[in-house]
Amino acid sequence: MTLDVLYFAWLRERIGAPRERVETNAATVGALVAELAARDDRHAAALSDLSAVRVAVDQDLADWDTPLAGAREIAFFPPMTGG
Amino acid sequence: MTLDVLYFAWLRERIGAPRERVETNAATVGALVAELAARDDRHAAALSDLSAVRVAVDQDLADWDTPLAGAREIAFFPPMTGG
Amino acid sequence: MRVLVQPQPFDAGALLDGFGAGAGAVVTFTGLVRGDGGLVALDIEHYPGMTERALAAHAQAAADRFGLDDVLVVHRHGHLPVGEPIMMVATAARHRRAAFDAADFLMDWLKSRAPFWKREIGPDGPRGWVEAKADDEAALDRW
Amino acid sequence: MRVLVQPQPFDAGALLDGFGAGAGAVVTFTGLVRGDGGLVALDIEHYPGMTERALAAHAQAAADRFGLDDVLVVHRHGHLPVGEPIMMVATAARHRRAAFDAADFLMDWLKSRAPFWKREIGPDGPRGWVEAKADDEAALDRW
Repeated sequence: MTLDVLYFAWLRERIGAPRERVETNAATVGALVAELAARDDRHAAALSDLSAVRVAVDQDLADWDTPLAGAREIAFFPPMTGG
Repeated sequence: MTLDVLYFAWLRERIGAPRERVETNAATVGALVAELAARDDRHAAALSDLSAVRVAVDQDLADWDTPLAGAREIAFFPPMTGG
Repeated sequence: MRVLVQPQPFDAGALLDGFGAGAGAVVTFTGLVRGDGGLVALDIEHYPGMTERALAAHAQAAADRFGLDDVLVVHRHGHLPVGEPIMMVATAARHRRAAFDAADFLMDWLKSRAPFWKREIGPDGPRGWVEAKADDEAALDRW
Repeated sequence: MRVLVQPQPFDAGALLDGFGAGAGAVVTFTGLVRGDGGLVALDIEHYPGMTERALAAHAQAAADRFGLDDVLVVHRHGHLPVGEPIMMVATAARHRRAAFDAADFLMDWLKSRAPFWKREIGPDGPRGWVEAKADDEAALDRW
């Protein structure tokens, strides 16, 4: 499947782009992270400490175990600091 | 001593006046209340249920035991309903 | 710190213009006349002199206790038709917890310690004095 | 219910004009950029699309949970100089407890669940991303 993968804040800076198209067969968010981290040093650095990374699947907050079946847009970002 | 005694809300209505001058030797608020209640039916009715009456001595909330020495202005009123 | 006791409506926007400059958090509470059960208006009596003193003392107490950068209290008296604002408190602090708690504290105090008395006015005239609520008295024990 | 996500300043007075008509209690919280340690501005990044959805969902959750008559959330993004308002929530309810609690709840949620990220800007340019506070995360457990 084809996913839009978005990055925000320092994840965007480390990856070097706000979004990318990804072709994957990953079944879960966690499997997708493993694939992305294996791509290159930038991805590996951005995704090295997952305790500092949050994820949304189709704009809903999700977990590493969240399945990707039917998903279109995955976003990775640091803990939020709104308000 | 001479005191200005003020009444608010339904105490004012039952007494029939917003204030009166009172000559008294009462030592405490409680003693003053007893003198006032003995004056006439209006005062007696207004001051019959002291659980529903609050008092201020010189514009500070006070108790029945509060001494009157040096006081100028005593106010009686129902529990407050501000805000 | 600013305390206003007045019969006329207040302009919240004007009062809050520049309020809490330098603070990170501003909380306001506004109380309005609710038209429950055909209520037409509230007549609010107060104790001139004591009201201003008591409001100022408690605004200062809240500022000290919660480390406020600024505090504002405005309370109306007289004839207030349904829908009109009765009063407003505003608190400014570095962080949200202090601003929230100070406004909450001030309101609990105002409800049962500020010398105001409300009378309900219906379509046929005065109905009676609003009775103090046990809940309001109990709320004060939280602080 | 009204949710606004925008870069430009908001006019709190205009947004609150008529807000909570019929309610007895209105609480507002406004967050402002504090100039701590020579801070010049905050740059606020957000997640367009998700932000609006998440704010609307949580405003509705607060309205349901606290029985609100009305709720408003406005949050800015982009370059916000020191002293400027970042965001505001407003809650309207019959009684003060619900209005206070709903505003408090919405703020705890916004601080750690709304998709915004703040970067500090000093006199020499960007300093770094603001880190999430453990306190803010813990505050959510109250609800």
